[in-house]
Amino acid sequence: MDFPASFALIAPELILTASGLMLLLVCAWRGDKMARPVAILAAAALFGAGFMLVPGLHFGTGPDTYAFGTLIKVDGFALFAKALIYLAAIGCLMIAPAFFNSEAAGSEKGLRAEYSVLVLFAVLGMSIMVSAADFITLYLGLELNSLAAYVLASILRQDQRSAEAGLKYFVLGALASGILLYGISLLYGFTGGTDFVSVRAGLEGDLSTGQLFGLIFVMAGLAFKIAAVPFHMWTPDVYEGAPTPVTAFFSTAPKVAAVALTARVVFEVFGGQVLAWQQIVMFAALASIVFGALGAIGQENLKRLLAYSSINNIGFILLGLAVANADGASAMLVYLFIYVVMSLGSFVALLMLRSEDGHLYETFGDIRGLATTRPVIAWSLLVLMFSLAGIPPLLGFFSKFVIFKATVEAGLVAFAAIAIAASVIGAFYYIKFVKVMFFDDAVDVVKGKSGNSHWALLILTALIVSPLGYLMTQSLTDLADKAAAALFVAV
Amino acid sequence: MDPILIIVFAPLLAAIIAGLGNRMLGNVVTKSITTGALFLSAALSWPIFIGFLNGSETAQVVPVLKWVQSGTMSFDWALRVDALTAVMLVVINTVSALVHLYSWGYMDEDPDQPRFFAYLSLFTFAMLMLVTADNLVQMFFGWEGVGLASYLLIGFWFKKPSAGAAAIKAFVVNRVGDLGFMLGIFGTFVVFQTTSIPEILEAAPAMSGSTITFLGMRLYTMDILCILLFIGAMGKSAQLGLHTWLPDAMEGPTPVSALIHAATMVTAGVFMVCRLSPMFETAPTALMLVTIVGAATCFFAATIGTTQWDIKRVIAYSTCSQLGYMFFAVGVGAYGVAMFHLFTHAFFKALLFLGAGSVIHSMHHEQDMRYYGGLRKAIPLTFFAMLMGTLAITGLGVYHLGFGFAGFWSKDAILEVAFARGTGTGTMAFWLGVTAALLTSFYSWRLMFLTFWGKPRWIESEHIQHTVHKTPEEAGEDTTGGYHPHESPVSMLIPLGVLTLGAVAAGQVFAPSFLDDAAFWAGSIVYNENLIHAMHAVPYWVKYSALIVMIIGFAGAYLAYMAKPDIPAKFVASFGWLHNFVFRKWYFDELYDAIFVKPAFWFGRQFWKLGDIGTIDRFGPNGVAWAVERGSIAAKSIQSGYLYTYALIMLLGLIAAVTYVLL
Amino acid sequence: MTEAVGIEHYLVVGAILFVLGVLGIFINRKNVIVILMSVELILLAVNINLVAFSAAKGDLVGQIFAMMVLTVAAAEAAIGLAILVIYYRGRGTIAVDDVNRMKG
Amino acid sequence: MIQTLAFYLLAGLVIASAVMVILSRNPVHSVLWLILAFFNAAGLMVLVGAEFIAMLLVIVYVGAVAVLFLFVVMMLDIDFAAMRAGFVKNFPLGIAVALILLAELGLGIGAYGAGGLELGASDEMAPVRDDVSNIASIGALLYDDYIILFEVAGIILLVAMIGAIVLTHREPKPGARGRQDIGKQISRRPEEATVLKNPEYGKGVEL
Amino acid sequence: MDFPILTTMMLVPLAGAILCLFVGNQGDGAPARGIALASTLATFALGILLWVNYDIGGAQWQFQESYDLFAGFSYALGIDGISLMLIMLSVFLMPICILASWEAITKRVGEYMAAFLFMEVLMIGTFAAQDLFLFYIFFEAGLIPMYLIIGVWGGDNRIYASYKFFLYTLLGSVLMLVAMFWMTATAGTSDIPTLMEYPFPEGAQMWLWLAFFASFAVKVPMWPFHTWLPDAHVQAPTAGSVILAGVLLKLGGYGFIRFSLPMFPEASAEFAWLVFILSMIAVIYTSLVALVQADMKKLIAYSSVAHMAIVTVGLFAFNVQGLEGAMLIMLSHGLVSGALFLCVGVIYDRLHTREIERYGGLSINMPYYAIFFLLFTMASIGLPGTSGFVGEFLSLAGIYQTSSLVALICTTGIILGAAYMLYLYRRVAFGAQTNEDAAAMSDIRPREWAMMVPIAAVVLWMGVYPESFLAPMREDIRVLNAQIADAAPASDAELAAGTPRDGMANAIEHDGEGAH
Repeated sequence: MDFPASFALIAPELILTASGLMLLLVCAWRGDKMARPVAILAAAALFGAGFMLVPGLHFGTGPDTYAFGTLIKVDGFALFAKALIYLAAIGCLMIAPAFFNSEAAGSEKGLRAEYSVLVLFAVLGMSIMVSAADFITLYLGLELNSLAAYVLASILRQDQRSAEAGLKYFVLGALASGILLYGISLLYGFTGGTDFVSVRAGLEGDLSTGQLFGLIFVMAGLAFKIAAVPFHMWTPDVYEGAPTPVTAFFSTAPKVAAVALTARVVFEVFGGQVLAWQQIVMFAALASIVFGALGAIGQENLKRLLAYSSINNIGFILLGLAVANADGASAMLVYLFIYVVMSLGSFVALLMLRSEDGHLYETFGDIRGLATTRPVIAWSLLVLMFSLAGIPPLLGFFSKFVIFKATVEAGLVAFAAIAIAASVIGAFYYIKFVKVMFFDDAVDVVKGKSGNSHWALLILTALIVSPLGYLMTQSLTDLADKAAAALFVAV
Repeated sequence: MDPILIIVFAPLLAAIIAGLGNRMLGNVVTKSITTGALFLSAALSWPIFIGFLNGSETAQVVPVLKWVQSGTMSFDWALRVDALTAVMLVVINTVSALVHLYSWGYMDEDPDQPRFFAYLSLFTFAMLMLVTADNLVQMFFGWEGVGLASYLLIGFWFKKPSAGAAAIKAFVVNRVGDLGFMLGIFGTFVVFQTTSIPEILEAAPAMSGSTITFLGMRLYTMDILCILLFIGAMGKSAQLGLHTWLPDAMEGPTPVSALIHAATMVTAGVFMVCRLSPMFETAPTALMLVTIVGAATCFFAATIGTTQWDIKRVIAYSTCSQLGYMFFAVGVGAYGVAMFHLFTHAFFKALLFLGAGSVIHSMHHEQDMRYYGGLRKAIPLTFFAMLMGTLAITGLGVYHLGFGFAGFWSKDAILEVAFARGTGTGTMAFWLGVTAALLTSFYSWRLMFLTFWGKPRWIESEHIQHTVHKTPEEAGEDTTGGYHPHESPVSMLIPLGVLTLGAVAAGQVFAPSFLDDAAFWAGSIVYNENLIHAMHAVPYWVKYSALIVMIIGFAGAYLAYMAKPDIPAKFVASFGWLHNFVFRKWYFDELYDAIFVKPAFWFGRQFWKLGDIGTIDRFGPNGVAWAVERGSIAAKSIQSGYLYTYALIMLLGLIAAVTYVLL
Repeated sequence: MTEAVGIEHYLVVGAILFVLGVLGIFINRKNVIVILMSVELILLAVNINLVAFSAAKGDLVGQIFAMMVLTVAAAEAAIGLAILVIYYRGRGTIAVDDVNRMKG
Repeated sequence: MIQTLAFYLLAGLVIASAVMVILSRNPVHSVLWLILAFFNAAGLMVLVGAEFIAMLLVIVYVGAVAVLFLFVVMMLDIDFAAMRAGFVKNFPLGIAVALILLAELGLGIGAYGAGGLELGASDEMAPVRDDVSNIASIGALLYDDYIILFEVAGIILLVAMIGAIVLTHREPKPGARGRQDIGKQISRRPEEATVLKNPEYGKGVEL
Repeated sequence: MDFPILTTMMLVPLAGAILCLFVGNQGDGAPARGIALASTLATFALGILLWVNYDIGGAQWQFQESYDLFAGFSYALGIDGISLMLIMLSVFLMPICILASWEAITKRVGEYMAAFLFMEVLMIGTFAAQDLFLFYIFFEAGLIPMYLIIGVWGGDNRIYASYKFFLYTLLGSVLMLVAMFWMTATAGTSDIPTLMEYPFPEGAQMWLWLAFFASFAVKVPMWPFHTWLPDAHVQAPTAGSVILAGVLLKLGGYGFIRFSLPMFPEASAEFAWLVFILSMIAVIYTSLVALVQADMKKLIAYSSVAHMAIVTVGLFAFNVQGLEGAMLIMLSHGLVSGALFLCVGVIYDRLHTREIERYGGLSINMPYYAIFFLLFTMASIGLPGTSGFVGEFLSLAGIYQTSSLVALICTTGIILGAAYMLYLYRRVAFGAQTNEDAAAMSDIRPREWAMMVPIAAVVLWMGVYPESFLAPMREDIRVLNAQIADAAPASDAELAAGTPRDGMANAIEHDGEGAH
């Protein structure tokens, strides 16, 4: 085994680990006083790690993408996903301090220094997830991410909703892990080993029931991570209960990781058995679209609404999965990127809905008439919401565009038609956002000031999803195509 | 510049100036401009007419502007002048010019005179466009244009609710006819691939005997086309079934009634059929229908005329009836005869209307004949004019003397030609025509007697009471209530005079040309020489039948309204149902109200409330919204917040997937 | 591995444990701690599977995997209990029925 | 034969204790049943020749995890009497679902008893060698091929540690006794700690 | 033209819109109004330049621009005569809309003007797009500004109306998107001119046609997908109604003529009867509904449905007259219904009610208003000489060639149209002045003259000399007609020659009896 080469391939993870450990020492030494510098340094570490990805993304990966035998695979797909994860994580780190240092954090005001470290380790876990080439790696990455996430969800210890969110997340997450593991154990038993190549080889030909079970259990476990129906039940509660920056984090980086991981497993491992899972994925996709939309309608709490919205969006991503070809995978990545931007922007906007004394507003009632009192936030939210609804000319349309294009080109026309019709239900609550902000009389409670980082992120995300974003579709699609191609090289 | 351009566009120009200038230019200026333009047009029209009379003019087409070219369908603005048009030109322009002049006096007190004169001129323009049309679409333009002007003029006194209603009725009922006209044009285009009238007429004979599908039925092409076009004519010319608007149109100022609803617009249908006579000649069924409708209208309208009290309505029904004559003349193939009656009718009917207007003017806008009486001394000139008009319409004349009023020449010719036609429908038309002539004589003299003879009864009239500030009780024996009608101003009397001349002499002077001179028509209408010969050859009893019934009618009217004034009341008492039936205009309005108007509103409301709101919205958008909302509630109730529910659902999902792949 | 006791027997034990663990999660309304224990049961089931397969196939990877699962299980238990503790501190109860402040 | 007997005994016990884990009303009992289940499971693993994992199971689970559970159960000081008994309302559905799952799993692992189970062929990456002990071969694998995952596992434990501390560690409240500063304690001099007073007789000391 | 005029025409209002957004409500909105008017007028001027430079009878597609900016589709613009006319309609109505909002809109003027200018960008884009997806983007994006216009500046029930408008039209168009994907996947390009000539297999055409129909039928709107329209019209501010009726409804017709007909001719022929039946129902049904409305805007909205039904029958008549007639009705209806909404707006601004009963006798105190109102009423009825006639006539003449039954039913529209419009006019302008406040209203002001006169002029121009509008489209329609001619459904007006019946109908034997 060529250790130096392997280490070179996992340089970003090494950076993350090293900086995580060092920052942990800082926390241990200086405590919460250093919270803000730690956050900044963590963001810097993420940036550094991200920087390591640039050559690979730009020039393409080398011929040998495996590290440590067949445990880890750093291919174009992994690079793309990692880049997205890091970017999202940086965004989430940027918005955290203001939240935790304000009254919004309740009686536990003040950013915990360990917060950033946990984020770093969570990102490390995701990093490992997306480059896993072996089920053991996959499992460990997943758990590293999950454990950090459980803690992050309940980090506001005295906030009962936060603790409940953590508890639910934990219990259901553990159950899902159990299901996933059980499936992996079956796959291990009924195929060659735990690495993806062997498993795929073992799955050739007619599937035995044992293999089929393994496949289904693994996919069920993954479905939990990406919050696809019917494994989505945790999402609304956790999103609502977790502190908003954490929710923002959940809806972006781990989502990317989970989707990327799912795509990798499904395409790389189960890619030879498309017929076995395609219809299940299609069903899950439609169910996610419909349930996400139905659940979101009538929500008063904006965070909860966005949680349902994420379920809805996962449905569209799953469409790309169901397509089961490189186009579909590429579409998923493009969708992910745009979704992350929209989601991040929406949560940033939510974080800016603060009262004069720093309390955070998170219901529809509070943003009535925002367009007259805080026009910039309102217009940004308008752009983001219409984009989430997939209305052109906003970038959200492009994400749906690529997904449906891939779906239809693969011949799944009826499926695409049903899905796209169901997507209209989703538009209902997005336009409710706009309705509340623009049509209703102002309540004028949102008066608090927001920091530059919030403004910067909000404007940036709004600009990206605005029609201007179409100018980057060329390069984005190219990148996604390259990344997606990596998944199908082995075949 | 070709004179026809001036003839047609001078009124338009005048209308625009008067309409837009309106109060800025003032009454006198606008009136002068419009009236001047019309007299100019009239002055230019007569030479053309005379030119055709003496054969020095030939048919010509003056192109104006490209209009529409769409694929093979193409039609332009162009003015066609031939003998038929020339007849119409003089009728329209003369009557219109006179009516303009008349209106100076009649409308003198109206605050909105520029608008009135603009409308009148606009009407004249549209009518001229109609008669000079070289293609069916331009004819339709004029057709609709006169409809618009008619609408505007009927609704001129728009503050009166009845005027507004009458205006709409006129327009909408005409539109029913237009539906047929439009379909006729479409059909003609399908068959002939052109809308140009000369081309159609040239190609029409070849299409005789061909069949075409219409509404799934296979019919003779020319029959169906002609029937469709004739429906248009029925609407405009107020024929039975589509006549209901005409009496209501009397809501307009009287000059309007004279111009539009007597002399010109309502005759457009006759003109159209004559213009298309070569087409109709190839469609026997259609012509039969024309005859029947014409004869029926002729009789039907005359019956109603005998019972009405409103002086204008009597004349309106009379118009309707006279139009029936023209149509059955057309129906039996005597187009020239129909045109002749159109020509003479224009003079005497305009005269009657203007005379009636003069009466009304002098009676302070009281129109109910029950409140007239003994007016011949108060307004002798009007009386004389009306008398001449009545003599003309009743057709006084003696065949062997070779003399008669205008109506004698034309109406008798129609009766004769219908008889001479020899077909069943022709004979039926003859007998109905004779009966109608009797009724015509009766109601015309009834009008005269009620208005000009007897004792003044006008104190009963509210209009007069308003003027003299007395109630009938206060007035006591003096049934005039102290009100003394005055003769109308000169501006009104001149037109009366001119028209009187026409009513007396038009028949005598022009009968040879219109009836017997094929060269005069020069092919602009079908001239059936054999038929004319047969017409002149009918038995004498036929030739005298009209005179005889005229005298009977006169005698009847004299008996009932002069000699024994209690007869009408007795008649009403013993034949109440008959009187009611006739007085209520054969219940046409009630019938239409019940089967068209009320159901339209009822269906409208049902479609709206039950259809749009109750069904489409309820099960469409709102239904979907409701379903989504229910779904949303269900989805949220599953999201119970309990861990075990969540775990259970996850497990159910897992099992479902497993079961699915196992099966 | 004896002839009498085949791999199937172990798998069945694993399956039963797995189902019991799952069952423990959703039929329990007493106490969240029991749910955590059920999770441990599920992981135990997985471990039995892995070890049994490992033995049957003569492949040590399964045992390595089982070891990793064990490690993670321990970590999970720690985190789970920590969350439980703060939850209890906040609410004074750990009855499963009470964990439903957020729903709908 | 012994092995068969041992298997059925251990298997029976592990299942029985697992049932008791989820059914017993007292969580302390549940923990104890859980421990028993682990012991038996360890026994099962010994039976198939995975001694190291078996030992690990006992050490990690019984020694650490179960004790942790017990610790928490005791610490939370739950009023067990007030503990609601019984099961959730859709218990029958749950049981039915579980039974179906079990049946399907039984089916899934390949017609139990028919002997038709076909395991995947090992990819020969880590074959069991007869000449090396279980622990030695695992050690070799773990520190060679799987070293990176071993490290990751370490980080997972670290995160668990951080997490547990972050969540449960409470800063002392202001006013509570502060931390010990040993350096400060040692370097303290008598002058700083004592005050010499010379009280007047009968009046007491005024501090 | 050596500069990209179409892009410029979109950039000018776009720049104006962004400026307006930034200017906001400063100075009570005066700067925003000024900017909006200036940019719409500039765009109109560019439009005239476009028309003047359009080479009638030249290349089918002119002013083409194409840049490879996006992934999956390209930024390709270009127009033919049909597009040109509709673009002209849009840019012509736009300054008028701004004027109509001049005083009526007082709150959030900047945003309002921005929304309108965005709308203009999107409308031009829709008509000029040469890429299927670019078209879709522009087509669909119009929902956003319109949703805001109805929702923010609309009437009392604006929320319901805006939701209905948004979701209804969205649902309609998403299915079309799926069809578009299929088409591009099959044909390998999203270039509209190429697709217009691509022979799609007949079986697939049916589905594609239906998917496109779902979108356009809602947009047109055809019965029974019309119920969003009355709500949206009634609740929208005046200018919103003008744009909605004037241009947005035309998108549906444009869609049929640009996509459904040339791309799926066989399916179009197959489904022509569906269109006919729905249109026939629409003509009768919505006309009767219009008759009983008490709200002016609702009445005009329903009349729009009836008029657009004539457009759809014309389009599916499969002949030149039908197509050209449909196009002319669209142009005319754009002007006339827009003008009618302006007329409603004029009195709404004064009395703040659309209740017909609240008016009456306006001819007395507002004579010039009454003249304009009358003109537009008559144009709406289709009086010859106004724009309404030519289109209606051609369209009905077209459909008669395919089916006399459809022609008969649809032509009843001229009766019913006259009935409800004149009934409206009578209740508003005729009669006595029963309401004092209505009687006290002043006649139209210079700003309102400026809105009315141009429309009136064009209405008459189009009625008297429609050649100006027909000429640019003629060649395109000819090509289109040639393309679909093969698929045309059988005409029911089959002419069968027969032996002529004996001579003239009134031939009479001259027997000389009784001659004198």
